[in-house]
Amino acid sequence: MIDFLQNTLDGLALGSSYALLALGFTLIFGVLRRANLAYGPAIMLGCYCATWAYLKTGIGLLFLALIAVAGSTLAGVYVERLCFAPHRKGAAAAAMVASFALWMQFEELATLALPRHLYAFPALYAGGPLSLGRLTLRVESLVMLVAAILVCAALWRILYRSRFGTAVRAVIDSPAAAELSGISVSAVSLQVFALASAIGGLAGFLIVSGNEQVTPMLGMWSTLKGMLAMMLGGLGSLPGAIAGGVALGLREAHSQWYLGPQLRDFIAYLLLFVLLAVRPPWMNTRSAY
Amino acid sequence: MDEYAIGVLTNIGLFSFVALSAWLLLVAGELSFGQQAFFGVGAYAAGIGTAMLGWPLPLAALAAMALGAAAAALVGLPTLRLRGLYFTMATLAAAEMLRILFELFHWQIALGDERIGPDGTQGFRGIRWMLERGIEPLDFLAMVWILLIGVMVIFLRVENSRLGATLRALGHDPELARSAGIDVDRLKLGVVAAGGALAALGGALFAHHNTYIEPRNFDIMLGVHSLAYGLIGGLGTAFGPLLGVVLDIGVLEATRSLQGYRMIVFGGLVAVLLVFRPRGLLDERVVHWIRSRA
Amino acid sequence: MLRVVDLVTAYGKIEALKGLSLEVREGSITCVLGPNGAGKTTLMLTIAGVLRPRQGAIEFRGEPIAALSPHAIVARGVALVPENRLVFAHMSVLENLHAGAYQRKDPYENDLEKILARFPRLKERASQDAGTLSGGEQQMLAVARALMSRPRLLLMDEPSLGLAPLVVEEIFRIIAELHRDGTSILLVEQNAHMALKVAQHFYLIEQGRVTFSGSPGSLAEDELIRRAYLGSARA
Amino acid sequence: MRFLLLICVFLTTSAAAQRVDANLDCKYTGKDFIYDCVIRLSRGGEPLSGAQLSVGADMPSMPMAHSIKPVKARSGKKPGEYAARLDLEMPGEWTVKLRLAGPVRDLLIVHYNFTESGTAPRK
Repeated sequence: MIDFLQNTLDGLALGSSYALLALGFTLIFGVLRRANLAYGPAIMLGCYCATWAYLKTGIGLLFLALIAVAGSTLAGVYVERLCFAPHRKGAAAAAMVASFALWMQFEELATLALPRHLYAFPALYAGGPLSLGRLTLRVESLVMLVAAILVCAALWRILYRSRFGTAVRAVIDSPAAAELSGISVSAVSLQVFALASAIGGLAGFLIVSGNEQVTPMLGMWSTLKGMLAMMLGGLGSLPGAIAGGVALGLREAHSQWYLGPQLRDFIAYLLLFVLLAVRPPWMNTRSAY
Repeated sequence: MDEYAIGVLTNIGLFSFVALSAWLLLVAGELSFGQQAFFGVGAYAAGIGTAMLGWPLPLAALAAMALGAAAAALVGLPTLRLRGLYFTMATLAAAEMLRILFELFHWQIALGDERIGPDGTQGFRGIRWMLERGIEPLDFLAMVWILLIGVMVIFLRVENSRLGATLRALGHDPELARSAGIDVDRLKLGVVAAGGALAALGGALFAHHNTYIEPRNFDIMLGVHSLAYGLIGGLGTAFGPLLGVVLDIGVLEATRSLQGYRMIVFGGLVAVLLVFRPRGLLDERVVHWIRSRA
Repeated sequence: MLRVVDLVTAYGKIEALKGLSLEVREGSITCVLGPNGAGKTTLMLTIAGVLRPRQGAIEFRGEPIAALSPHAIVARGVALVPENRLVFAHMSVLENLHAGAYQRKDPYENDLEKILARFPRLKERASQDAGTLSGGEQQMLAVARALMSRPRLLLMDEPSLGLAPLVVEEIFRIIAELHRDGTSILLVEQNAHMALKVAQHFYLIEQGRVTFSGSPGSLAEDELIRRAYLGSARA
Repeated sequence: MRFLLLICVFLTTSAAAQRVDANLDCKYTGKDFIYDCVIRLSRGGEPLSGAQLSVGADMPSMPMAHSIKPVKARSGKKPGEYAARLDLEMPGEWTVKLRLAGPVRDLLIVHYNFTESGTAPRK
C-alpha cells in the first residue's frame, strides 16, 4: 500500500513534467495542425545554452532559467520560420521532415559547444526530500507540480481572457475566417510557437535542474514524451495535455515499480497503439483547447 | 576500389531498401515512422537463419522478408483507418514495441566453443555467413546492388501500371479513391506488407554485412532518416529515395573536411530545399517533364 | 473608392476572371449580378486578398491592395462577409465579435453595444457557441463580425443565399441601414430583384467579364433578370 | 562466371573456424577526440601477428551513416599488438569494427566507451 502511494506520488511529479511538455506541444499542434519534431531539440538547445553559461560564468539559477527559456524560444522561432511558415498550406510531410532536419542541426550545435555526453547542471534544491509520514516527496517534484499548475492557469487566462488568446482560438477554429477578420495567421503562429517554446524551455530547465544533469538525449526524450502525453490526452486539448501527461507519469511510475524499465516503455507504446486503433471518444476532439 | 569506398557504396545500397519502403507508404499518402522495425525484424530473422539454424543466406533472406511482411501487416490491420499524425504515431508506437521486444529477446545456442544468438541489449554477434564462405566485400556489394536494381525494376514497372496509378490516387485523396471503387483497405494493407518485406530484405543484408546487430540499430533515428530520404529525393519516382540516400551519405562523406559542422550545413540545406520543393527534388512535375522529353 | 482594373484570376490553367474592371463610389451600394460560375465569388475573394490575381490592379482609396494578405486588407478598411458564413463555430457569439475587432487599437466597447443593438438576436445569444446558431443567425453574426472592424467598404457575397424569405428581408433592411450610416457596400447577389431595390449601380458579369453596367432601370428588368440567371450566351 | 560461382558459394554450408579475439586500449591525445589505440589480437590464446588490420567505428544508432573513415593499423611493439590513431567526432559510445585481411579474414566488433581519460568496454 505504501509503495502504491509512493509510486503515485512519484508518478504525479513525473507526470507534471510531461504535462508541461505536452502543453507546449498541444499549443503548436492546435494552431498549425502539424507535429513539430524539433520541439524537444529546441528545448535541449536552450538547456545547453544555460549549461554553457553556467560553466563559463557560474551564474545563479534564476539567470540559468532565463537563459534556458530565452534559448528555447529563439530556437522555436527559428524552427517556425524555416519549417512551418513556408508550409502553411498542405505539405504536412515536408514540414515534419524539415523540423527533423533542424533537430539534427540543434543536436550538432549542442555537441559542438559541449562535446561530452553528460554535463552536471546545478541542483534546483540542495536539501533532502520532504517526508510526509512514511512517504517522501522531492522538493524538485513539488516545484514541477506547482509550475505545471501555474503555467496551465496562466495559459488559460491568456487564451480565454486576452485579445491575443481570442486571436489564437480564432486561428484554431478557422484560419480562413481569422484572416478575413483581420487576424494575421502568420503572426499568430509565430507568437504561439514562441510561447510554446518558452513553456518548453521552462519545463526543460526544471527537468535538468531536477536531474542535475543534461545530455543531448533530452531533445528526443522531450519530443517523444510530449507527443505521447499529447496523444493520450487527445490532440490539441489543453486539459487533455495535462491529463495525458499525468496519466503517462502515473502509469510509468507504477509499471516501472512492478515491471521494470523496458516493460514500462513497452506498455506505454502498447497503450498508445491500442488507444489509436480503438480511438475512444476523447481522442476524436476536433476542437482544440 | 578501396575498402572504404566499397563500404560507403554498400551502406548506400542497404539504406536504400528501408528508404524505398518508407517512400512506398509516402506515395500511398502515409507517413510511417516505423519502417526501421521491419528492417530489424529482417536482420534478426536472417541472422538467426544463417548463424543459428545453418540455413543458406537466400533462404534466410526469404524467410526474413515473409516475417517482415507479416509483422507489417499485423501492425497495419488495426491502423488501416488511421490518417495523418494518428497513423504516424501508431507506426512509431509499434516500432518502439518491436525494438523493446528485441531488447528482451534472449535465445542463444552453443556452437563450437561459443554461444551464438540474440542476447537482449548486448546484441547478436557472430552473423558470419559471408566470412565463413570467404565472400569478399566487393562481391557482397555487387549482390546488394543487384537485388536493389531488381527491386527498382519492379517499382518502375508498377509505376507505369494501373496499380501505380491507383496507388497515387490513394495517396492523393483516399476518400475519392474509395468512391471510385478502389478497395482502399486491401490496397493499403498490401502496400504496408510490401514495405515491410522490402525493409526486412534490407535488414537481412545489413545483418550479414555488419556481422553484428543490436536493438539500438533499429531506433527511431533510422526510421525518420528513411522517411526524410524519400521526401528529399522526391515523391515522383522510385529513384527519389535513392537520390536522397546518395545525397545524404554522399554529402556526409564528401564534407569530411567540415567535420563537426556537417549536420548543421546539411540540416539547413534540407529545410531550405523543402521550402522550395515540398515534394522533393524529383517530384511529380519534374518526372513528368523528364518523361515528356524522353 | 475601389477601382478594379483588368483583373485576371485563375485556378491553375482555368481563368475565372478574364480582365474584369469595375468601380465602387464612396457611400454607394454597388451590386454585382451574374449567373452561376460567372466569377462573382472569385472577384470577392480576389479583392479581399484570399486569392492572388494573375494580373490587373486593385486600388482602394488610391492605394494598390492587390498583393496584400487578407488581414492587411481588413486593416485598410475592406471587410468581406464570405459566401459560406465562416463563423468561429467553437467560440461564443461575443468572442466572434471581439475577433472581428482584432486589428483595432482604439476602444470599441461603444461599437460593440451599437452592433448588438442592431442585431437583437445575437445579443440574446451572446454567450452561445456560434456553431449552435441557425443559418440566418450565423449570417447575421458574419455581417456583425465584419462590421466590428469598422470597414469603409463592406464586401458581401450572396448574403441571402439559402435563407428563409423573412430573414432575407431582415438582411436587406440591415444593408439599407448600413448604407444610410455611410458604409460603402459591394454586394454580390443572385436575388437580383432584392438587390436592385437597394443598389445605386450594378454590374452584370458573365464568364469572367463585365457585360453590362448601369443604374437600376437602365436595362429592362426582365431582360436583366434573364441574363443574371441564365447568361446571354445561352439565352 | 564469377557471379555463378558466388551463387554456388551461397548455397553451401560450412563449419565454424576458430575465432579471433580482440581488445582495445586507447589514450586520448587531448585534442578533437583523437585517440591513440593499441589493439591486441589473439587466436586460441596465442597472439596473432602479421594480420592486415583496418579499424573503423560507428555510432550504435544509425550504423550505416556517421561512421568515421577506417584507418589501417600498424604493427605494434609486442607480438599480437597493433597501433592505430582514431579520429572520432565525439566522445561517447562507439562500435569499433576491426576488419582483418592477410592470414586470417574476419570482421570483429567490439564496443567501447570513449571518454576524456581513455576507453572502457561497454558495461
